[in-house]
Amino acid sequence: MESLGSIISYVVIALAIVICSILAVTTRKILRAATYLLFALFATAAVYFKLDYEFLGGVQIAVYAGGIVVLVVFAILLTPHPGDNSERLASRSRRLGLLAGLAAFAAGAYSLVTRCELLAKAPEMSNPDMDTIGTALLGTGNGQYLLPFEAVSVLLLACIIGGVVVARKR
Amino acid sequence: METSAILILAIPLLMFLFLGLAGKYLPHKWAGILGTCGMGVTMVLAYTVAFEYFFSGNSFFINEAGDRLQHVVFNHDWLNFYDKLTIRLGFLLDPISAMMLVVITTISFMVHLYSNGYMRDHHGVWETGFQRFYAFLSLFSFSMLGLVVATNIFQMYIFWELVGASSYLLIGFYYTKPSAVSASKKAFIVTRFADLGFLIGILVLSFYVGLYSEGNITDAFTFTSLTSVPVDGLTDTFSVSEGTAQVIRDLFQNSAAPMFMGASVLTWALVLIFMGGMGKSAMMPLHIWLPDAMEGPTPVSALIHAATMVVAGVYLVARLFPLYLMAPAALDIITVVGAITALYAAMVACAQIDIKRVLAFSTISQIAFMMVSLGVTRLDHSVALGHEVHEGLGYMASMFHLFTHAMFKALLFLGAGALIHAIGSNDYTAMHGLRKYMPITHITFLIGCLAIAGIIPFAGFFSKDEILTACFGHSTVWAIWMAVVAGLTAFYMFRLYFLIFWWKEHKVHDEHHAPHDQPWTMTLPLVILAVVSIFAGFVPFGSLVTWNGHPITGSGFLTNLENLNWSVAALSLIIAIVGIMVAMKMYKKENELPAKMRNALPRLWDWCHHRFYWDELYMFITHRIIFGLVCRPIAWFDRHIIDGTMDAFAAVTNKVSYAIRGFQSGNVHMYVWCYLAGAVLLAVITMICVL
Amino acid sequence: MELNALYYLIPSLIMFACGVYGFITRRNMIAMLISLELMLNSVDMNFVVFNRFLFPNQMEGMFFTLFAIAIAAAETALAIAIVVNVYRANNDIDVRDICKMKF
Amino acid sequence: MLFDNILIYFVLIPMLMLAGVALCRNIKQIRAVAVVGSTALIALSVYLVADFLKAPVETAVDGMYHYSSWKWFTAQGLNINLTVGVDGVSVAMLLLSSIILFTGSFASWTIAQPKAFFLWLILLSIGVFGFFITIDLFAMFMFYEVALIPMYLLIGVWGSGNKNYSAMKLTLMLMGGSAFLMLGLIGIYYHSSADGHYTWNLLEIARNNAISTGWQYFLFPMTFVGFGVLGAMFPFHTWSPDGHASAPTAVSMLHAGVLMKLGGYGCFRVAMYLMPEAANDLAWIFLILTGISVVYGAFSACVQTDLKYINAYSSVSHCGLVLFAILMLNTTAMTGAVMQMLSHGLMTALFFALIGMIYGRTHTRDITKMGGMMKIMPYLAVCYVIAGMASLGLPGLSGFVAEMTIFVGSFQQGMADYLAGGGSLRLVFTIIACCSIVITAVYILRVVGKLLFGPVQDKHHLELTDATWWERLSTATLIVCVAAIGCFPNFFEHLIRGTFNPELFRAIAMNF
Repeated sequence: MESLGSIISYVVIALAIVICSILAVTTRKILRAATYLLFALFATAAVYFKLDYEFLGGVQIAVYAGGIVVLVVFAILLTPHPGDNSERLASRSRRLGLLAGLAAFAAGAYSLVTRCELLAKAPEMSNPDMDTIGTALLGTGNGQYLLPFEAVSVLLLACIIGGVVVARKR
Repeated sequence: METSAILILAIPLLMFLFLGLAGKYLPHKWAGILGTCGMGVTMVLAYTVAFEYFFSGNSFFINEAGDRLQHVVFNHDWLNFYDKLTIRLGFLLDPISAMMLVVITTISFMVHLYSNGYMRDHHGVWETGFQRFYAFLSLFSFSMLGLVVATNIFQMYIFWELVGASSYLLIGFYYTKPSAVSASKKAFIVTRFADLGFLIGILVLSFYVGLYSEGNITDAFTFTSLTSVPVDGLTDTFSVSEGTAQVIRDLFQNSAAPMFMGASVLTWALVLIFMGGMGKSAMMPLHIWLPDAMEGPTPVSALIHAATMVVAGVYLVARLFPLYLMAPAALDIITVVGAITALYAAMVACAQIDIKRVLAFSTISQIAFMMVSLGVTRLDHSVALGHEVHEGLGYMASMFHLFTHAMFKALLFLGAGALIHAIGSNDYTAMHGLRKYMPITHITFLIGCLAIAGIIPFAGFFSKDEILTACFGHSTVWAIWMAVVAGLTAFYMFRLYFLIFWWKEHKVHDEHHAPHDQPWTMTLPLVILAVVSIFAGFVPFGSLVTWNGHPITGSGFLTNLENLNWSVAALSLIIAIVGIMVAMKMYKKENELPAKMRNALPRLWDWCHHRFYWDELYMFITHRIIFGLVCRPIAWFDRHIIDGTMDAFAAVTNKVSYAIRGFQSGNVHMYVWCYLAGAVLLAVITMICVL
Repeated sequence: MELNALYYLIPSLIMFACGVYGFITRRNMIAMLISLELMLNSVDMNFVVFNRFLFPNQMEGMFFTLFAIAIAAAETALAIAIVVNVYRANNDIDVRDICKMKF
Repeated sequence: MLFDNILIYFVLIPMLMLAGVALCRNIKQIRAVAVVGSTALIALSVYLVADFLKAPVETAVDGMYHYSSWKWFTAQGLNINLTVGVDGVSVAMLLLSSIILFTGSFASWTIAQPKAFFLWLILLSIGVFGFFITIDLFAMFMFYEVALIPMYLLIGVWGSGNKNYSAMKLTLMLMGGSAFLMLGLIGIYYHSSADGHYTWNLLEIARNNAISTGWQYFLFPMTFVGFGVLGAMFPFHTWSPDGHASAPTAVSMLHAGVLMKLGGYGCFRVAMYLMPEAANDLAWIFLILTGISVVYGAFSACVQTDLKYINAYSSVSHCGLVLFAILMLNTTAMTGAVMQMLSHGLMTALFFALIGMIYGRTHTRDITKMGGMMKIMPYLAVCYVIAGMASLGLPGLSGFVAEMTIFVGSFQQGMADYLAGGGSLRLVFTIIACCSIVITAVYILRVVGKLLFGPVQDKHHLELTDATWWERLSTATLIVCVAAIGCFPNFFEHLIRGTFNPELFRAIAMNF
């Protein structure tokens, strides 16, 4: 049985996720969309904290919320008329989008519902300590991730170079 | 001995390499002198070797019973196939190879000498490529010598090919002349085709000999293994070991011997090998290259296409003769082919205008005589017109004729060369009545004609007489056939002789440019060969060259006369004289008789003049059938069907790509829809599977 | 009431559906990018939730998320670079206008 | 240690050459690097031959000398090693490759964009040398691909005529072949051992002998066709005429001279060596195909008018003979096959070099538009005649010994089959293959007659010059090699025969 505080925090988080997500895709002002996305990402980070993945939550905030959104905002500011409303959507395209979203929702929901009993399991909270995470990240054994780690570092490097090359003035 | 043997092969080879590589930097004169001297040394060495072989009495060469032996001077491994087959290169001395050494080096030396005069025009300007000419002559001499001293059948094949190649190069010596080029090509390809048979024959023969020998025979190629066959009731001095002989006898004479299409494997192999000989020796139907080969310089024709290379086929059969004796069917084929060729060539020779062509057909005809002579040789007891025939007489006669023919045919060709050189044309129509202007050429040519016609005491008489005797001993039909051919020979040779030197007076417009005898380099060989042609008939061949080394006659100077079968001799003499008389009647003075004859038998004349249309037939086969119906369709098939299929794959891939490239519209929303559709589809499929 | 996995998965699902909706309806490339991030984020969340509820003793889900975040960052950086470039070239960032690179 | 093994230097020297060429600033330096490097390679391979001939038998591992193996990537159960080792055949092939590289460098003396050209050419040669020294399927395949890919650029950039089409066709067909090959090799790997310790090492696979007959029936055609495409096996040969026609001189030389040998070499080294049962049972299919190749190529060559097409078809015929002889599964014939590889490699390189030189002067390869070259450029013409004579099998030159060894071996095998009641297929096809010697004579003499002899066709040709010194050097080297094989065949025969010892080569032993 959950504590009331837990439930309340859950409700707040869940509502934040749902509302921010919906607003992020429906608002016509692009800067606002970015802001809603930021809140949705914060809410996700909150979920991670709630599930006792503190490191991950930290990463989520630092990289996603902090890094990516800032990038997006920069991009918005570099492109035209950040404050303007985008043009109103044609009802046909909105309907189609709605249909697709609902279809995705339905498919996901169906698979969740059919596996209800599998998912109805109490969590076992245990926060992996930094030591474990660090070892796993830099080890080469089974269930350790040096290779992907290195790969990601190379990827990031490539990205930096790529970003510079693509975006620089000719 | 070994040194001489090596030098005999090495000098011409080195001379070829030297003249070929450095000839460009040598003055013409020195190239000629060098080549001639090289050949002269080779000739002297060959004479010493042959003399030593025949007359030294060394126990390597002759045994106590007076039988001549085969002696391998040296033999080196060259290429090892498997335990029972190795190609060795060596030097085999036996009666025929010693005899051939003499023939080849003599003629070759004469030709080398003669070419010093022939290969320059009246102003003393050398032919372009003079050094090249001598290099090729040396190459040819090397190959031919290698061929005759071969210790095994594969060595013979190797030099056989080399001889063919050098013949190709020499025929095509005037390479800017299209006719010479096509003649050389024809010669090579026709003989190559024949060599295919030779090769397969070798493979068959050596395979079986190797297969059944079970350790007795270490090398199934060598002649000593192949020909060491004792024939019942006769001692055989060439035999190496009783075991080996037994193996071969079992192989070919047993009822259990392998058969193929009704004949024994041996017969097949030997017929195929004979096919190679047919090609080189210009037997019907593979004779077509030889008349065209006259496109080469005349000394070349004398050396290669009259005296030496073209008798290689005869030599091949003689070399394997003990094997042929075991396959009488093969010998019968040889007889038939030879006889038909002899008659055919003699008929065609009567209707040719080009003097070299006449000589070429006469060569074909004479070689056919040698073939027939080998073909009719059997070891059973036989009688010719009342006289007993020595066993193996045909073999000896064939070799004898080979020897004498080489001498007088080389003489005739060199004489013809002198005429051509003087007149500048090959047609007798441009000559007529030359006897006064070129007396030495006239006399020597006449001697050559008498020799080939078979008038006593010239060389041809004795050898041809022996051949006819051998024929009578085997079958009267073939003997009469060959006698008729001998008559025709006398006729066409004297037709040629009278048309060149008599018929009508030569018209000379300018005394300074009148035809005259040639320089000494050209006349000396003519005189030498004429002398040889007179006396060569007295060489006691029966005591020197026989199929098994066992002498059949004495060795005195007049032994050939003493052993004459006078009834046959009389017959052949009468026929020859009749032939000469007819020729004289028709051609000595300008008259209407030849034209009348021609008009009386127009069809026959046409066919003879056009060589029975063999060339046209071959043209049809090669161009229309091989090129038109095989090569071109295959090339078309390759480009359009095989390659077309490959291209079609590429084209289909291309088409499909174009068809589906619309998917890559660049419209991100469309991609999303496609993606979603795919995802939904997958989900549906999963659900269906799960449910 | 017990907060089982379902409770976390449903908001995540809604987030995903929003992402889909947004990706399809928006024409602005940055807006599409935002939708994309939403979808990615929801998936990340799913990984974490599954890890926590179904395999609490392992860390695959967490690490997967970790790497996904890193890769998302990289991808976004590039995407933004491209967007900026497209804007420079086209003076517009409407996806309907950038089909020069098709085929 | 890696560098203790002499074989590694066959890859190392070209790599150094690569670096050297990359640093060069002008064509003279590039030439110097190419000549020095290829001379070093020749010296190395000559040393290897000498060393091989006197090496004691005990130093060999399953007939392979200088055997070494290094771990490369062994994680995840992949067990990839770099294993090197040579036997007589590889030694001979290395010698051939270095000679062709040497002469090829001279033949491309004045090529445009020399730096890029030599870079690709040397990269190609790394692939070739690597392929011949390794005895490890993975490494072999890798080097094989390294040898193939540069070909596309070399033809596409430096070629002539319809070069894009040809380069694309050649690359696609050969890649198609290597797709088969890769399937086959992976299949072999996963059946290489009965106990799960899979290996790419040829010798270990042969020792394990674990590929079931059923799988062999599947894998043998895969590998044989895969390599056979490169060996111009009918009906996968059509890349050869177009490819050769468009390729620049040195590339034609290397391609016909060495690369096509990779095909034949791979066929027996991989397909027949590892899968003896299938080799014996399925040989008849490929025997028919290669037998057709032999005469088909020769007949096609008879009516071509482009010099390079003639030669390409003649290569189809001669390389068909190589595969044909390999399929005889007979020591003599297979020895002959390798001799034929050597012989064909040298003489076809000579042909292509000469054609390139003639084309560089006349700017046409159409034999109907040329004539009388003997008068205009005697040196090249004489070389051409010699090459032609080698091709049609004149004794004293290399073609004869190779063909005779093949014919004798094939005939022996064919007769043995026939007498043992094994059908007359081999015998019949041997005789058909023998016929090629006549057809070869026809097309060679046709070219010689039209191109070199006869009257000069084009007045402008009279002003052309004969060979330059580098052309003379290149052709003379090849001629000397051709004559060396032709005059001293026993030397090469001794070198090669050991590989086809029935005790080592199970497929041959089974055939007896």
